Amino acid sequence: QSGPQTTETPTEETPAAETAAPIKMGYSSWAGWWPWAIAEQEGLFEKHGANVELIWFDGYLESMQALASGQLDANCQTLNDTISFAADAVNGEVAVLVNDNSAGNDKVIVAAEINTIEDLSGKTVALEEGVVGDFLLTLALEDAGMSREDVTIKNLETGAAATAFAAGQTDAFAGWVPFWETALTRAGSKELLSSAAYPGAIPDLLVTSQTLIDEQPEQVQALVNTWFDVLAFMADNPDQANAIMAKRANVEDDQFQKYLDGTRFFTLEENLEAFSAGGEEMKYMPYAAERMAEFMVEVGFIPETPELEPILDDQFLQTYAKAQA
Amino acid sequence: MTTTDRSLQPTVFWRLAEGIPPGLSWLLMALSVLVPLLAWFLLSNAGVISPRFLPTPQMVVTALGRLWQQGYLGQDTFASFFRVMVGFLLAGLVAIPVGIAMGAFASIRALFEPIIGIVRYMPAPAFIPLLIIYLGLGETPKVALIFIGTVFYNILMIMDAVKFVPKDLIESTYTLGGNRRQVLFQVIVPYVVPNMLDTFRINVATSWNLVVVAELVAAEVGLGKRIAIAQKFFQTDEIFACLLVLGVIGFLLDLSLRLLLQTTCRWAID
Amino acid sequence: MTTTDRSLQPTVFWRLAEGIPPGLSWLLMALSVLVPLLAWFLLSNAGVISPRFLPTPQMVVTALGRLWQQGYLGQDTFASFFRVMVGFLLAGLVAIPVGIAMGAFASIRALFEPIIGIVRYMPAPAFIPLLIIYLGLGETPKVALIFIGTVFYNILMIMDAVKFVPKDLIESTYTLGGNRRQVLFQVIVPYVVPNMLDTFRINVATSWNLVVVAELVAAEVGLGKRIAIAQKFFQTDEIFACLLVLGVIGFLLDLSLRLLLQTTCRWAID
Amino acid sequence: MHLDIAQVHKQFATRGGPLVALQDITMQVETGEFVCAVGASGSGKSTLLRLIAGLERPTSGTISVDGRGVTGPGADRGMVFQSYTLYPWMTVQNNVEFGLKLRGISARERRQQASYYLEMVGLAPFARALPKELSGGMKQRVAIARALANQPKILLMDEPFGALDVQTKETMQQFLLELWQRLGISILMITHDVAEAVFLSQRIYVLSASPGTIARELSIDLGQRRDYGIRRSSQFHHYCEDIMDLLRQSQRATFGVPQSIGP
Amino acid sequence: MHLDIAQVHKQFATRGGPLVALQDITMQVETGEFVCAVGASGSGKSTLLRLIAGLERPTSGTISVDGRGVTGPGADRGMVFQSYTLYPWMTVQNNVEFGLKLRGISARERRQQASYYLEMVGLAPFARALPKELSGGMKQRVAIARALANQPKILLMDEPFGALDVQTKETMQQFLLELWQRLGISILMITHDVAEAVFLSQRIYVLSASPGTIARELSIDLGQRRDYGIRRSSQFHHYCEDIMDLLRQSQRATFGVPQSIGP
Ligand SMILES: Nc1ncnc2c1ncn2[C@@H]1O[C@H](COP(=O)(O)OP(=O)(O)OP(=O)(O)O)[C@@H](O)[C@H]1O
Ligand SMILES: Nc1ncnc2c1ncn2[C@@H]1O[C@H](COP(=O)(O)OP(=O)(O)OP(=O)(O)O)[C@@H](O)[C@H]1O
Ligand SMILES: O=C([O-])O
Ligand SMILES: [Mg+2]
Ligand SMILES: [Mg+2]
Repeated sequence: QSGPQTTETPTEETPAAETAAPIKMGYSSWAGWWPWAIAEQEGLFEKHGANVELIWFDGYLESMQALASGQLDANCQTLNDTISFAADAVNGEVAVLVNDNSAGNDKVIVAAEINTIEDLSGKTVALEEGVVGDFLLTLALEDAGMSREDVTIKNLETGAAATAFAAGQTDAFAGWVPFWETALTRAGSKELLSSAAYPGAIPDLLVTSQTLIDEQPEQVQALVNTWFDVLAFMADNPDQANAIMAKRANVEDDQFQKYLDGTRFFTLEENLEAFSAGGEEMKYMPYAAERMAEFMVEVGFIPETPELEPILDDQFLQTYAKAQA
Repeated sequence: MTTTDRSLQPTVFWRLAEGIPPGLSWLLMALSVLVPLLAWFLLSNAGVISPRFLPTPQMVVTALGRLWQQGYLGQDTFASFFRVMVGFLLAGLVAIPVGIAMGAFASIRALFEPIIGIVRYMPAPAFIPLLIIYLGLGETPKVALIFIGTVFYNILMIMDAVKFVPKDLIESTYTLGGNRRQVLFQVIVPYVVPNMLDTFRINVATSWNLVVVAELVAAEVGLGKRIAIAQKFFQTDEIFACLLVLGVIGFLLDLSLRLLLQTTCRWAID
Repeated sequence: MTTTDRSLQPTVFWRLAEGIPPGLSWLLMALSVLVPLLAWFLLSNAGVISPRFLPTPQMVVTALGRLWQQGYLGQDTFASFFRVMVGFLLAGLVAIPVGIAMGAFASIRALFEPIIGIVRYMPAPAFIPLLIIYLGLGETPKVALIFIGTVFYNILMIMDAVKFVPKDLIESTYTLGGNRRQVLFQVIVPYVVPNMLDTFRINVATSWNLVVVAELVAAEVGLGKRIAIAQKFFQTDEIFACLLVLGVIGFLLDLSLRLLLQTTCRWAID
Repeated sequence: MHLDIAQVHKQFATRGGPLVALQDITMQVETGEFVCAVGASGSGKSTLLRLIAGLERPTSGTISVDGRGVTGPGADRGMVFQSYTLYPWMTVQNNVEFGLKLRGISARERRQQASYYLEMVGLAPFARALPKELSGGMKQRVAIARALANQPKILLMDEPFGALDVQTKETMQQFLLELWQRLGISILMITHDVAEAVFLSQRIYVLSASPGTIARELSIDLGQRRDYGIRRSSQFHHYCEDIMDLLRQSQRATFGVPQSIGP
Repeated sequence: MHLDIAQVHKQFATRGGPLVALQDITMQVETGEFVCAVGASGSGKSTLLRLIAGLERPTSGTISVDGRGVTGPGADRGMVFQSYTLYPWMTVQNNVEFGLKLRGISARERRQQASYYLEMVGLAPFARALPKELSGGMKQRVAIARALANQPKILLMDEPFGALDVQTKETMQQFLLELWQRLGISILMITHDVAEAVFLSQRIYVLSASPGTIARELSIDLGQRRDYGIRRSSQFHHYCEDIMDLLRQSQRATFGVPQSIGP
């Protein structure tokens, strides 16, 4: 892994950023990623010299494909999904920042007659195969001594999955905010479990291509710097921030706060800790990555575990930390 | 003795292969739209089906108003319309020369028909991943999808139209001193203009079918995108609203192409 | 003095509105498929484009073999074929009576044409959320999508065919003592059979276009589903493999419908 | 058989207002008669035949066959059109059988009847051919056999040989004449071809156009047995030229101002 | 002008093997001559005209106009088809101008020329009408004007009046005859209608079928100025019946075994 190639201060304007084509960064509907809309709206990218074209995806899957095929330089995605795509991505995929951990925003919603994980046996579950909801459900099933084979998976795009459950077409739904909100509109439905029970299991990341890191490291740095400024803005102007995010997420302002409650935004310190090889706990991403890769191979999403070491890179966090110090 | 007691047409309604009075025709055409609307109104307001599954017409109108006020309706319609038009125009620009050449020259036909016959069956939506890879995420892949989805139909239908140009008309032109180039451009091409317009009228519906799929690719605005969002949040009222807008646009498009045909090709309509 | 020095056909290739020798025709038809294959082979093997973006034919054949060995190819093809066939057959079963009735009775036409004209423009994929809500996640919504996507085209094209039944033929039947029922079922219906087969041949391609979208709805198997998976993990070789299979199936379907027409409606082909 | 047409008017509603196609038509055809109607294009000949066939209804006046008013088409009035109206998907045999089938006659009887008439028109060897394999003359012979198989009271023919070439036409005329003499049926035929009308018929109605009225009724007296030879007779040419003169008169009246024209 | 056809053979390749359409045809047309060719259907009449027009090439033999071999179609040989071959999207005026336009004549001159010939065929008032607004006879007059506007050396006509009704046909024949006498052009016309051929032409080639050969060449001597009256003359009928007999002979030889038939 190449070391840091820039010693510029994070906030300095870089002339290259002015003239070069903007880097393309994708994001999709997840509470931990909505804040990027603030950066765009409030000019925080420009402020930090990030020359970014922010592209919103209605389909999370499409955003990951776009990164893998080189159409994006950066994208917001989870750790397990990054592992799925890493091996095939044309320009490589590297996580450079943890935005947040899911702390309840990923849920399994079930129909009235289901009360325990065991009750799910033989039931139908609507979810988007291979993405976080699926992972959360699998973790829960394994904890209960069951496996994915014990339920019938109905593979749908997450929004459609929620609708299908709400319309009474399946017995359960697994997915993230705000879609479980749709699922819960079904009479008698309830939350069976959430990501709050699995701290560290679902880290939400900023992932860039290796090429971007190699060719425009200063832009990656600028993205990381911008993020922390966004967090600061949210702390200082909560109402304004919420309004921007609610509009982006297409949810009502008054509904909004509870989504944020299920999201634990990561501080710089938490970021550094997550990237470190601390031990055999899910909160350390190198370990979590191994567990997830096992899961992915087991359920057949990927043929073999990719090389995991290159997909985590905390150099930009380190640089930011140094600049802060 | 009169001749009208028992006749060929016992009822006006069931006249076989014959016209009906214009008055009845207009009445039935109005019923055609009004009866389904009424059925929808009654069914959705009866309280039997949850309005989440079947919104009432009132809810759909409200949703339309909301989308309009939020400024979505205008920009979505415009965006989708733009994509359909660009994709379809490009498909037309390619299909006209290729279709005419295939219709006119047996050699060109032999050269293109087999490969088009195969590619035509490859579903346009299946090209999405490839389009993203090659063309990125902007308007290009969306337009390209619409292009792919309609160009082959256009080509084959224009080719068929050219095959029906009367041979006598072509040979007349030779005997008037025309060369093959003149026959192609001054006889065959004008002859098939009405058929081309009709082809386009039929196939533009396919373009609208595809714009919804195309807008799954990183679209910011568009009716398809709006439907996708409504679907995610189970807002059946907005889905219905968008479908209604699509239906009306299509109908108007159909009408204007018919009108265009009638005004520009007066010679072709009896 | 001979008459052959300079003639109407300076080249065989550019003969306008005339046939070409069968030998040349077969050669060109072979080139039609072989040239694109060769171009693909050369381009993909030149090492200019990453095989991720453009897999080589060898890779695609390998992928085909792999899919076959894993047992996917057979079951996916069967599943998609089944969906297309059921959806399309249902569309045919509805379109035949409705299309014939609309063609034969001006009243029925007035009653159905406006609503069909509007609904036809509503993109079938936009109905997916509604289909999931009403029909669940099994085979029904997938088949229904294909049905919706083709039934209106079938109806309108069959209706048009009926309008072309010669009036003299219908009146002849009356003067032979036939009543309207007999005219409808024993004259109009058999007369339009070849047109119906042709309509189906054209529209079955649309069904294959939709099966890919339909299989986004909780499909376990199917070529569309296979493409979606390959797309997910960026396996262009498998996408190409599936597209190839779809193209070949379509081509064979086209051929068999042409053959069916030729064997069952010998009277309609010259 | 007695076909009686009394004071028939026929008016069509067109875009340009009502169009009088036939005005005050009174005519008869008796059992075993061969009657022709000639007239310029647009003089309402086809309309007249369609009224008798029951395919249209008169605006006023009455049409009756053996005293029973015509209220619609029926198998008692066979019709042969100028366009070849064979069912293209049926064999020649099935075409001829079709009228019988429509009327519920058993398959066995149908086959017998049809074979009889196919034999009569000289097409027995082509019983299993499809219409598209026949020449124009052969197609019309099948159409005639099909109409005859129904054993109609009267055979209505609307320019049945208009699309045939002169030689085939002659052969068909001879054929029709023989058939008529043999079967003793009544025929009302419409034609443009004056020589044809004179050659075939016993009586001719000459129609003039705009609106269609009967300009003249002539009896043709050329003896019972006719063949090509008769065409060389001066009497034959006399009839022809008389009728042509009548037609020229009505033609000249309207020529130069053709209907439905606008620059 | 001298049209010379020498020992022309024409053979078509068909599914059922080679088909000899014309065999050993030798004929001439001189300046100002009006020549007709008559013959049964399938005797190769149209094929002959297409060879002269340059739309087909002979299998062997030569065709030349003023000593120059025919190698393809050209404006020196105008042609009128039986089917109405007007360009449906052009006005009558533009139809007549079209040959001149193809040859690059200036718009002004085109307009003049076309107007002259439209006047000649009596259709000046319809210059701005579309073909669909014309009757059949008017359409053919436009087609003739269009061919004449090119000032061809010879006018080739393939049953130009075959689709017209008898009255219109007569008017057109009279019209064509006057045109020919006035312009002194050469005409080679094909027809089924023997009376038409006798009425119009100075010389007639009678073709017999299978394969198409020239059965007889006749000179028609009915004087210079012809009108309807001539049709009443016994000389006229004599010519007609002679030709009919010839045709009947060749017809009878093939009748009952029509070509391209299989049950
Ligand atoms: N269904 C109809 N509606 C309106 N007008 C009609 C209809 N049928 C016939 N006509 C008009 O009635 C007149 C007589 O038509 P008809 O076809 O009977 O003439 P015809 O003598 O048979 O002519 P032709 O010799 O050309 O066949 C024409 O002016 C025609 O346009
Ligand atoms: N392009 C062709 N290919 C094969 N056979 C042909 C072709 N053109 C004409 N023939 C055959 O040549 C013969 C003569 O045809 P042609 O059209 O010249 O006859 P015709 O005398 O004009 O007949 P008609 O009076 O019916 O117009 C026919 O047997 C016809 O089938
Ligand atoms: O994207 C997550 O659901 O964390
Ligand atoms: Mg008529
Ligand atoms: Mg001919």
